[in-house]
Amino acid sequence: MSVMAASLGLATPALAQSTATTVYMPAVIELSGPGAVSGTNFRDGMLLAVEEINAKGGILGKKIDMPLLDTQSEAGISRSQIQKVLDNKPYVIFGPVFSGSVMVDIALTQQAEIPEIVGGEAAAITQKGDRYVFRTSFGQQFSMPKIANYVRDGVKAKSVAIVWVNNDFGKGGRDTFTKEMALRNIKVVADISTEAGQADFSADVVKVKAANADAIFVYLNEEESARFLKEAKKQGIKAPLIGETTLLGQKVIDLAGGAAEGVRGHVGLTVDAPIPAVQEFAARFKKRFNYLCDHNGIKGYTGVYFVKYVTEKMGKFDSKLFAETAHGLTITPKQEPQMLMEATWDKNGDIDRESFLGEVVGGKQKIVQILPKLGK
Amino acid sequence: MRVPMASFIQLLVSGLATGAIYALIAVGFTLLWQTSQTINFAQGEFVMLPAFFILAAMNFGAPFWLAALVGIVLSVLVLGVVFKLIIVDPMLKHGVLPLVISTIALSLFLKEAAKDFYSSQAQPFPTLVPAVDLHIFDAVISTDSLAVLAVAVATVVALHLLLHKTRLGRSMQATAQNPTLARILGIPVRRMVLYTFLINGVLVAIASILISPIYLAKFTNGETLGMTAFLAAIIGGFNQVRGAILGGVILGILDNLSAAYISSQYRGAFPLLILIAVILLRPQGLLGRIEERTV
Amino acid sequence: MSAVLQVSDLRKSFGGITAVDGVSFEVRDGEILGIIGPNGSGKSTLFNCVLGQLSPNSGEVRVDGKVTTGMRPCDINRLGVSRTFQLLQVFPQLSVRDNLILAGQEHQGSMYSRLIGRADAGLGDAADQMIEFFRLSHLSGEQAGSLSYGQQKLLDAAMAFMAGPRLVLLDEPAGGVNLTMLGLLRERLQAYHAEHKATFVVIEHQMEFVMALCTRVLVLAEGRLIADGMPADIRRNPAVIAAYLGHGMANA
Amino acid sequence: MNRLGAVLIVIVALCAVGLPFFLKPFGVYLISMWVVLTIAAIGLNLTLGYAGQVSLAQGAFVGIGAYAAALLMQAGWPYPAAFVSAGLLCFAVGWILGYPALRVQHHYLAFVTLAFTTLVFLVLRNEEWLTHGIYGIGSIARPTLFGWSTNNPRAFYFFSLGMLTLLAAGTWWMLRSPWGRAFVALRENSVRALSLGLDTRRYTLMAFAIGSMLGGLSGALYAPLVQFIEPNSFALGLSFNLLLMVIVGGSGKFFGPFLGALIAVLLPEWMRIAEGYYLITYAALIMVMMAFCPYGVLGMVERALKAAAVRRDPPMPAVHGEATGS
Repeated sequence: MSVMAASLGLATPALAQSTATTVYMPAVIELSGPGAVSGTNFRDGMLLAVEEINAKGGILGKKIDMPLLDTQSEAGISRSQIQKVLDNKPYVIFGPVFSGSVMVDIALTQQAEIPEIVGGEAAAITQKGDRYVFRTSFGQQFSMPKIANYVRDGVKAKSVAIVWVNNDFGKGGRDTFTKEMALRNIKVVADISTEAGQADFSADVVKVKAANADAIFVYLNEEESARFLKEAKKQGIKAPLIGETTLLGQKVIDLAGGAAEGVRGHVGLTVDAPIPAVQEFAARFKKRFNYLCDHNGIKGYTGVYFVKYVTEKMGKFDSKLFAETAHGLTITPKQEPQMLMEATWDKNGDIDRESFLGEVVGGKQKIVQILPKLGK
Repeated sequence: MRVPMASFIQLLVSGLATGAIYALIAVGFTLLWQTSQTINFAQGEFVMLPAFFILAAMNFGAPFWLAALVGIVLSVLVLGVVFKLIIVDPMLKHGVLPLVISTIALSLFLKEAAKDFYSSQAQPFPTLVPAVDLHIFDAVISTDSLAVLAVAVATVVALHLLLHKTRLGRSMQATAQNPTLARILGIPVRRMVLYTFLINGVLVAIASILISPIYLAKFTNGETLGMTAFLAAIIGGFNQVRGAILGGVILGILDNLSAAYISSQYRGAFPLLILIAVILLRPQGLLGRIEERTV
Repeated sequence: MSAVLQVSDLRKSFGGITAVDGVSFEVRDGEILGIIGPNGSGKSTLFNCVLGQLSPNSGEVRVDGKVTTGMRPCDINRLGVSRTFQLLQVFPQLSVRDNLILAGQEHQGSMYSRLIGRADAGLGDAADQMIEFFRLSHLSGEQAGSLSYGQQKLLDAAMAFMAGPRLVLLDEPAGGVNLTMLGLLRERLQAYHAEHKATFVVIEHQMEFVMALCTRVLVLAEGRLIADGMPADIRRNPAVIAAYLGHGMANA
Repeated sequence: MNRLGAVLIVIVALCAVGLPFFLKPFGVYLISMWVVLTIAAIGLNLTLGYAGQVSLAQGAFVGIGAYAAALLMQAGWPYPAAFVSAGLLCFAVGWILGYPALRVQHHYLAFVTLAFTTLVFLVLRNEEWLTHGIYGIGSIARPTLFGWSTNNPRAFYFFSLGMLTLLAAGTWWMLRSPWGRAFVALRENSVRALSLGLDTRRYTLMAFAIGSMLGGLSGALYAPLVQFIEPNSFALGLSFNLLLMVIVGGSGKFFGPFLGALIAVLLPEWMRIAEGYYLITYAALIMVMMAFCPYGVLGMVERALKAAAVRRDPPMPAVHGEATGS
């Protein structure tokens, strides 16, 4: 019977486990389906880190064994894959990036007391008192206040139009942002949902125009951001276009051509940060995978080094202890250069970093101001 | 929120441009259906792929025009000939459903192939003409969307002439409408069917060249495109080339108008509602003819 | 003798063409009425109107005095009127036995009682008898689709009888059936008629068949009734011969 | 055939019961997914395979069922009540969706149902007040029935398996009753069926309603299995996948859906040995399978057996041995 179980491919392969010389740190991420762009960035970031670390002899002398499991951007499948790796007693688990999938999986990892280093940014992830989930980037409840302050103080807007992509990423950002606007009593005069993979933004831009708000907050994925910017330029939108990380990314700038000029906003994590370490990383990444990595690449990369640092700090592989150690921990570039920037994990597993206010000038992202960590 | 009627023209024109591309794809879709009862659920991926052929060719240093040519040829071979011989032919005699399953699988196959063997990242794609914004009334129309419109219309007209004014075209139509009779009339039915697949190959390649500058070449492009073209084909008339064109244009414009004046959250719903209405009230589609052949 | 079927002034036209043009006739209890006429004279259309497959433009159909015009075919069938079609129509994937049970089951109890009731709706024996009666016993379990054409024709007819109908309309039962089979078919139909005192209306081209089977014959031409009489008289009727000139009368 | 079939069924049943004791939670989760999807596939096989009504809406019904169950449980209903209501709701909606089938058939019907599926997705995503929108519904509890908690994977598997057995048995009973015959008649020749007194309208609507109800019940199990539902899970992809299960397994064959679901659930997992290329390989395999057995695996097996039987004892020549085709 057990033979049959194996032959049915139901029994999980035994070789995938921590051994004397390797540590099993699987990654369950979006490698196909709508999430594939973020997923591959995240993956390549991790791979780069793993290669570097293993080349230097691994963590505490153990090489990292990181199988990649695709979730097809599907919550149900993501759950099955998490279950699969949990059966093999992983040290920690990386991913997923889609918040929906994260929400399914953290229930399991918490039960199994295995730390999960996620890429999801939805606020809810860290608001469940889960002791085993750790972010690699700002949750929307951290990034949106920053951008909201900027809209109030930087742009001095009294009214704002929101253009968002109707998936869990876009909706989450939109909801949090709307809340922050209310707190600063800035009127949301247009609230425009767009579809992922939408080609023609003329209708949306027309609406934005009609609303004539003091500022326009654009929260879309990369290609859609680019298409929107093109259309906005075409129809001569005058109001400042404000974005969060994606909108100011080099990818969008390249795709949108001239249309991204003058776009402003908050940048959580960016390869364009005025920090040598980050730019060296970006160069290494480009050299290795020959494409320009986005913030998900940095998330994956620093995520692995985060695990490395914590483990070496503990001096042993202990998933439970990992969770305890990592909460409230601050890692400075001095302690671990490849963390790229100083980062702190609070008691919920939320990450706090410096972030930036940027502007697109001459086809490049120019950082105009560095925002301190919230903790300071 | 009120949207000024002045923007109406704006929406109309850009809707027209997008609709024209939908039309191209829908036409190919109906051609396959007419001649071989193939419901090609991979049609969207057929449009996604040629862009990557072209980019690949350009990576080998080919100039755009040459690369485009290569792209068209490749898509005629791969998406026309190979598709017909390897996937459609073996299954024709087994009815519609097995083939439907195959084309669904094929769409997954092509998506994954583009992702794994080229890139998961969206790729910039050269435009046919430099984008210059022209101001007409209150509307701003960029030259590239005009170019898109022009090429699409030209293609459709050419196709129309081919189908109605040439002997070849008439035999193809005969094949489409009544293969048995066509065979009796001595028309080489099998070759005619093959031709429609070749034509589809050309159409999707052109559509790909037109839409990739806007969409950017990305492996997921087919998903929305395919479905929209599919709806366009049915709304316009599943078995009429003219109908497919009408359907495409309707959807392009409808999408913009509904998003601007009714609801952007439900912009995707209107084509579906129209589809249901059309099928229930006029199953053969707006311009379609009643099918004498049940499938 | 009361009338089982009364058709009065029935009209049906498709677009411009009038297929049935004011036809009236009666079918008396227990008779075998033949309806003949050249192709396109409206015979099948007449059937379809009588049985509700088509709704006539005007006119009225009564079964046992009850108006059935406007009723759905299934309801008319439940009144005890069954039919066969010009083109052979059995259910190829069902076994011969299941074809027959199907033909009877809808007359047993209500839809829902059938759901919880027996698999054969209590028609197993009846079906077997019918199979025996039409000499198909050796094929009882075979898929109907695997039978020879003639055997399927027998089955087709048998299905029409399965519900013990009061009136059976047979649309070219002999069509395309070869001679050996024809004999059996006719002999069986007569036997059934004798046994069950059922009433038949038969559309047929096969003159021999009609003449041998029917007790009375109607002749349709261009949607109109042009003759009504004993088979023997019909043959001699000049109007009929005129209508048939160049038509199948040759084989009579 | 029948003896062979019976033996096979017993063996499979034994495996279904014994297997989970040899599996880790992951394996148990997979076969639970198989069980749950099989129920939906049985429903589609009824509508499509037996009654011949092409439907691309089965995935939507799984969704409606899942959401109905999850929301009712959140509203404090006991699971059994939520489960039943989910089924009834889908029965009603399926009945309504059946009406188009009275007007159009074949591919046109497929298109209508396809549109329906996408509309359902849009409603699930946009009507946040009811469905929690794009975020989906999380931490759905596994039911406790008469003090028996199905929280551990194996327990829930057996619960689902029980449900499958129950529903499959019910379906089997219906198909062997006169209704089964009527559905096939509907598929093969509705005009003739009508002339034999079949109320084809009622049967068509029934085929849709019951098929959809099974979809809904499968959804009502899906929700507590995954413990999280979101609109995307029930978009067109699932309907396509269920169609694939029915066709690949063997449309119109009672055990087709069981096999089809098994293939659709396990094959991608097996393919994962191909690592990055596993989806390509999977897609390719499906195309090959369709090319070589377009009637599904069971369809092929049946043909093979028939051929073998013919070789063993060729059918006696028809007594009235003639055949004049017309």
